[in-house]
Amino acid sequence: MTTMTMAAALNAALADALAADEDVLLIGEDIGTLGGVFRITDGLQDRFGAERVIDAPLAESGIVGTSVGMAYAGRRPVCEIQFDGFVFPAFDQLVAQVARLHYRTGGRVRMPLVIRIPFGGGIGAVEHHSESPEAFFAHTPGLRVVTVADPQDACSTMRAAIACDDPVILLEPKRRYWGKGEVDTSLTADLDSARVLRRGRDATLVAYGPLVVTALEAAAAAEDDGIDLEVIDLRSLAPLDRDTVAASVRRTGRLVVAHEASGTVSLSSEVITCVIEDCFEHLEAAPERVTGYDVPYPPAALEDHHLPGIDRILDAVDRTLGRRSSREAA
Amino acid sequence: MTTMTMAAALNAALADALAADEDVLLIGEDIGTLGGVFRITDGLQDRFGAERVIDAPLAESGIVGTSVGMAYAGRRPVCEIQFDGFVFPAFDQLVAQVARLHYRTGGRVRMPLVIRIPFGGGIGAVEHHSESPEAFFAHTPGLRVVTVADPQDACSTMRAAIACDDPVILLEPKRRYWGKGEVDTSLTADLDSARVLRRGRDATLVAYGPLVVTALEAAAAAEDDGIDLEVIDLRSLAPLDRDTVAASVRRTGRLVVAHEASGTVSLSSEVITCVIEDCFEHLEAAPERVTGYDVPYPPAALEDHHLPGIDRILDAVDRTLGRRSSREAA
Amino acid sequence: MSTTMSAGSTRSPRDEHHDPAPSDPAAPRGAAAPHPAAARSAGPRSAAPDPAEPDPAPSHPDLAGAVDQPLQVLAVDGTRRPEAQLDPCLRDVDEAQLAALFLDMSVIRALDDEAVALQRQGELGLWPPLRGQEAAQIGLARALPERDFFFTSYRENGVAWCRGVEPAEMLSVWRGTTLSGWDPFARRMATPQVIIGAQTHHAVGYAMAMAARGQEDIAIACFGDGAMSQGDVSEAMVFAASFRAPVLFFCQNNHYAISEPVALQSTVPLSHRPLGFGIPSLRVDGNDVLAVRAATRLAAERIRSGAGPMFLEAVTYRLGPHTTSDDPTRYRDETELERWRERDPILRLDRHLERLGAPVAQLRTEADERGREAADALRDAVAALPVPAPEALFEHVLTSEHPGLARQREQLTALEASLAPAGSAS
Amino acid sequence: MSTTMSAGSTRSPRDEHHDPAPSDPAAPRGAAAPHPAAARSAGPRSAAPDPAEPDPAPSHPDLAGAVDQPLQVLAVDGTRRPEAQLDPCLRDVDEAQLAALFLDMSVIRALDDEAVALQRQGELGLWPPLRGQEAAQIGLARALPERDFFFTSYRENGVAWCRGVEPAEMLSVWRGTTLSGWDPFARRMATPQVIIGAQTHHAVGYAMAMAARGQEDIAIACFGDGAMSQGDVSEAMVFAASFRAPVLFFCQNNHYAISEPVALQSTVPLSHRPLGFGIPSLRVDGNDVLAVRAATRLAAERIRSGAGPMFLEAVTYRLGPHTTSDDPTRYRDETELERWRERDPILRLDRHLERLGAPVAQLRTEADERGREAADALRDAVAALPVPAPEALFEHVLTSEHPGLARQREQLTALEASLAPAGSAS
Ligand SMILES: Cc1ncc(C[n+]2csc(CCOP(=O)(O)OP(=O)(O)O)c2C)c(N)n1
Ligand SMILES: Cc1ncc(C[n+]2csc(CCOP(=O)(O)OP(=O)(O)O)c2C)c(N)n1
Ligand SMILES: [Mg+2]
Ligand SMILES: [Mg+2]
Repeated sequence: MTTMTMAAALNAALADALAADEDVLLIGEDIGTLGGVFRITDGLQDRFGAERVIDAPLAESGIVGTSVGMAYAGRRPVCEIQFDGFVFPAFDQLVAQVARLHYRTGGRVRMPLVIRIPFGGGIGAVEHHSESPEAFFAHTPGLRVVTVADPQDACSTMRAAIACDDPVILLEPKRRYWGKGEVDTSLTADLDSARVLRRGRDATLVAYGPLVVTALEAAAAAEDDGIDLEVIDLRSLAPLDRDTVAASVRRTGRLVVAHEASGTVSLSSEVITCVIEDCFEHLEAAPERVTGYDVPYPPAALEDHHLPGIDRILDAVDRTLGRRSSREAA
Repeated sequence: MTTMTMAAALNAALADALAADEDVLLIGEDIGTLGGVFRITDGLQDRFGAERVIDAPLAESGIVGTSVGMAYAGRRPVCEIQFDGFVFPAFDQLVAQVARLHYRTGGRVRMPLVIRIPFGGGIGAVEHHSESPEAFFAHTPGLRVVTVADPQDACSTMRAAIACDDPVILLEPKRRYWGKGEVDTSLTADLDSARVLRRGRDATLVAYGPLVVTALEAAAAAEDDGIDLEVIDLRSLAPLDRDTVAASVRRTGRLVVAHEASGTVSLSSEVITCVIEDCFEHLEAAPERVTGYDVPYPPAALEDHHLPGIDRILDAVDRTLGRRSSREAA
Repeated sequence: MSTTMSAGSTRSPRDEHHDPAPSDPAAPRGAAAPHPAAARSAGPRSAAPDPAEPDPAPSHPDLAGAVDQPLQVLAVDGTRRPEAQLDPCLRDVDEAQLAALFLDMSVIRALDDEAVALQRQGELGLWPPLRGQEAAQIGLARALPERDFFFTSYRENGVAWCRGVEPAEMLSVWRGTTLSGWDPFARRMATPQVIIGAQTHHAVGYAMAMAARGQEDIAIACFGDGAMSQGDVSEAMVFAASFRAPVLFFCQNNHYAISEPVALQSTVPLSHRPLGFGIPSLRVDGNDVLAVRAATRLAAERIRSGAGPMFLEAVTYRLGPHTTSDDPTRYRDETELERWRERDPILRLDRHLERLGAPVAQLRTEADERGREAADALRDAVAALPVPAPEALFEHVLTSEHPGLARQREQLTALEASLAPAGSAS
Repeated sequence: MSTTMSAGSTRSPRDEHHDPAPSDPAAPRGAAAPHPAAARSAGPRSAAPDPAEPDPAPSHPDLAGAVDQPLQVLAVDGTRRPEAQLDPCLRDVDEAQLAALFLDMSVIRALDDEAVALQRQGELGLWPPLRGQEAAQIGLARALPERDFFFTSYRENGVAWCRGVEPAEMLSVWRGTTLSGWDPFARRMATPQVIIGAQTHHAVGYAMAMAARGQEDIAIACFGDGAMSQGDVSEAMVFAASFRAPVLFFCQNNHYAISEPVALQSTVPLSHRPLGFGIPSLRVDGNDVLAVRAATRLAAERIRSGAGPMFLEAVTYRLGPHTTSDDPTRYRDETELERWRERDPILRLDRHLERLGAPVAQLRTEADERGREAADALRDAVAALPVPAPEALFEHVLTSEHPGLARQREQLTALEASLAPAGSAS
């Protein structure tokens, strides 16, 4: 166990995977000489060479499409998309190729790709650098969509993602890259399960990625108000661990789901619908979602208003508990 | 009023728009000389010339991106994407440009594009020719996403979409192109509203696009069983007319949502979540969704099993009504 | 891949701009002026070497480049013409070889015709005929060893034939019983790609992986003239050039992308495109099976030597419709068609054999017989293609089944069971 | 556009492959061998005419093409060199013109420096400096009439300056108070595009619309060397060539895409790329303001005459970091930088003015003063940039507000009101 940042934990996991398996390779823009704009791949090209840590031409479709061909040849490419907003040029290769080749070929071709995407806002960036594109991928059968929340989780999940024979969209919450924690780099996560991070009685608060920290803070604040929140980190957005969520809601009877992405046709719509399907009769109040608004990601000056913070989450908790809330005030 | 197919109704609406406004133009693959692979643009290049009805090089990003530039210059491009599965190469231009330019520029630049996409399955086609990509677009703020269901609706909605100053993704249910109906080509639809197509007491059945016909057939079949279904055609998937749905559910207490797209993070998740938010206390049973399974679109031999048909819809209706259903049997 | 729903009036075809007929003494020549880039064809060096690469590609003395007038070995009338660049690659061609190529082309045409017939009879949903492109596909595939890996589009059934794919396996996708007709690894050929151009990236990545392992296998990306406009194809050339990937880009310019003439995709010959990406290119008469075979060998040898990617444009013509749903009379006329029927690749080899004094009549008979047998066998095999069970819907979405999908599978099974005697879903 | 989070060890830079220094007597030459395509530069005709177009582009006698050695008018030491192609476009250049260009370049550099300082002081989130690219941008923008429309990337503040954009308007996006700093129609320049290459399509579409209306306006697509790899840029060339769109593709090859050297994007000079799309191309010394200005005029005149698109590669160098978050010491070394500092575009014009005997000292003083004034004014204007109200979040998503969004806006307002005295959202 060492204390490290999430960035260092990811770097360690990548280094271990490169060392352990010759077929693993990294490919992306500026990941070699520069070590990536977030330095997640720092030092890896020096250590493993330019054929294992590949600076790619500036073309995301090419990065993903080339990796598909490498996977045909038995390799396990880990692609870096520099920022969330730059994944869309690769969208066709992701949804029409990566997600389908296993299905298309009746299981003959495997696509053990990892697509690393630094995602989410809160860093005061310019346009296209703060997106949360997870809903697009979670709607696409054939992809695993996984988020990480803290350094240990990041390291263990990266190991699991690279080991997995399915394509994994791995969403890294960029504003948490520099947060620190104890990390045992030998652990491997279970890609299928949500994590209950805090037990509680009064309501279930579901979050993932960058908002896990926020959710835990909100739960701590609620405690001062005498509200006992259960906090679940969803982790895998597809497939969804609906059982863990349903088991919790069966006990609490109340649900709040929070994420940065816009709410319409989103992960929160899905989680709420799953809960409705799984334990409608246990619900004591309408579930609530706390999300980015249905607007394009705004300029940095407005992002604090756009992103769900503790206040908005607690406001929603109040509503599910039937307390007076600002929404009724509206 | 004339009897015509949906294809002819769309053709008529396009012709009228081209005749009425010099700035309207059509662009797409094979839409000129050939008249489109579905003949929706048949005869229009002859009538309006190759600068108004443009055969584009084989590149969807180019078709949409070029149209963005034309819109800067005040034109109103109507793009044809040949089949649903070919929209993904244009995804970046759609979500990062078309959807955002109005917002990005503080309202200075308008993007009055219509992106026509023949969508959905049921025609026995090969891969990528039967997709239902609406969830991707409905999740993207800045786009209108509109479906049509019958010839009159298709004609009126096309007129409204071209007249609208927002970008409109117009989804045409290809398996209904050859269905006939009475059409008054002078009517213009309201892009914001769902349509209640059938009044009923026992449950609300929500559908759109190709499944509207199926939903009406299901309602007719249910009637024989003594079940009185209200059928709503959602029409606009974004923004969603949640008020019309909520008003119906307040009366019926029960909801079934059907579409061809996979269910996870889909329009049905969204409609159900909206209903939960709007009238949780009026629900007498958990809402149900009847959708394509969470699999890539399968080979034609399996599509009848994949697509929601009358039986699956009625099975879901039974469940909301607390009748014995096959699901309980499982 | 697209369905066209109704027949209609004949349009006057747009001009065929820049594809002068492969030098055919009878046919009128297109444009006489050579393209400026043709200047580079003259010199005895590779078409587009990099002047400043630290480790330049070995300059192959036999690769002079040809990007305007397509290289040709067999004239339309069947005479063999000397071709300095290609002749060295044809030394091994004897009458037996020619007969084998003739049979390959004839049998794949018979199978193609049978597939069209099966579609007309409702046995297939759709079929994309390759008639007219036999020489391009057979010349390509017969020039390469088995270890090389193909990433193709949907029309390359001639390539599949050479790879030993069962004809019924070729048709199963079009019958709709599966999404992939064969095992890509067993045949060393990926199954058809419907998204135009997407497979070019896959070929480049595969080639890079082979090179990284020190293997000599090359990858072949097959695509059409229309595909040249897709961003993916350009990006694939960027990656291939930068990483010196051992990949052969093989473009069958059959003059149309559905209804769109190639002039809409490029105002200059397609073979010019790769040069600007630093990839040498050859333009070859795609209806001349010997020229295609020789050019492929030349290119493959160069690629295998470590010189990086290469590009071949095979100038050919789709004699049939785009697919069985298409009505080509809407966009091209009989005169054009007639001109290309005269350049039919099988007819050309037939004439050549005749000139050589080979026993052509006998060969024709053999070709007919083999074709008929193959077609009959195909008809039976197609009828026998298994229809997948409904549960197959849920297989291979991921490498393991997740609970959500298991639940959906159970729902479907229960529903089917409950309906079993009564009927099926609408 | 990307943030780099920590400083680190210096890497040895990769070789700069194929960009020989603009002919600089002092600097060592890169590759001596001319590219084969250079053969086409010799003849007195347009760089890539279409041999078979029915209505061929008028062949401009003054466009000889130059795709390897960049065209240059001012040598590094400031001497004026004869350049047969460009000289006719420079006849109107007098001392006053030169002084104006000098002031433009100097003031935009002062503004750029001030923006860097403001970022360091926390007034901006990020800034992409243009230092080193002043000649490319000013030479381009000053050669074109106001009616022409620019679609640029994020680094073209020199162009914005020429278009009368207020400096604070340039910075507002980087301060995060808005997503667009100015009215694109008022300035005839679209606001910065962050998605690499996306704007090239927009330029082509705009140009097509102008041509369809019979207007003589042209569109200019500005992008970098890295952008050349994006599929969109290739597709834009396809559309431009097919539709003969009146568009100028202007590539500033500043040798890097963040840390990636241009050799990773192309193994041959970027100016070769458009030739394969049928688009004539010129390679010009991008640190020579006169050469850029002349080449732009030449190109614009040709485009405006209806000859279709053209491409200019301006070979230049980014002297600063990619953005203020970048640490270029990780990927390039001092020697390379020193070589390019010697080719500084402002220094070059300064030397030229000196050789001409112009009152340079006076001009330098004027440039300093104007620069300082502009920088001071910018500092004040940035501090005064309005912070949008929270409700602005919901404006202009569509052209009219829909009920769902109105509801969200009301929720936010209510929440803010309820929290008003206590604090704000985390
Ligand atoms: C991305 C994409 N866009 C559009 C289509 C529809 N489509 C199928 S085939 C075709 C024409 C392809 O032309 P070409 O590349 O010349 O190949 P050919 O059919 O002539 O063999 C088109 C437009 C597609 N399959 N994929
Ligand atoms: C689609 C996309 N991918 C990646 C990025 C991240 N990115 C921002 S600038 C840049 C390099 C651009 O290089 P170039 O085109 O040479 O322009 P320059 O910055 O040198 O002016 C990259 C990779 C982006 N903005 N958009
Ligand atoms: Mg073709
Ligand atoms: Mg650059």
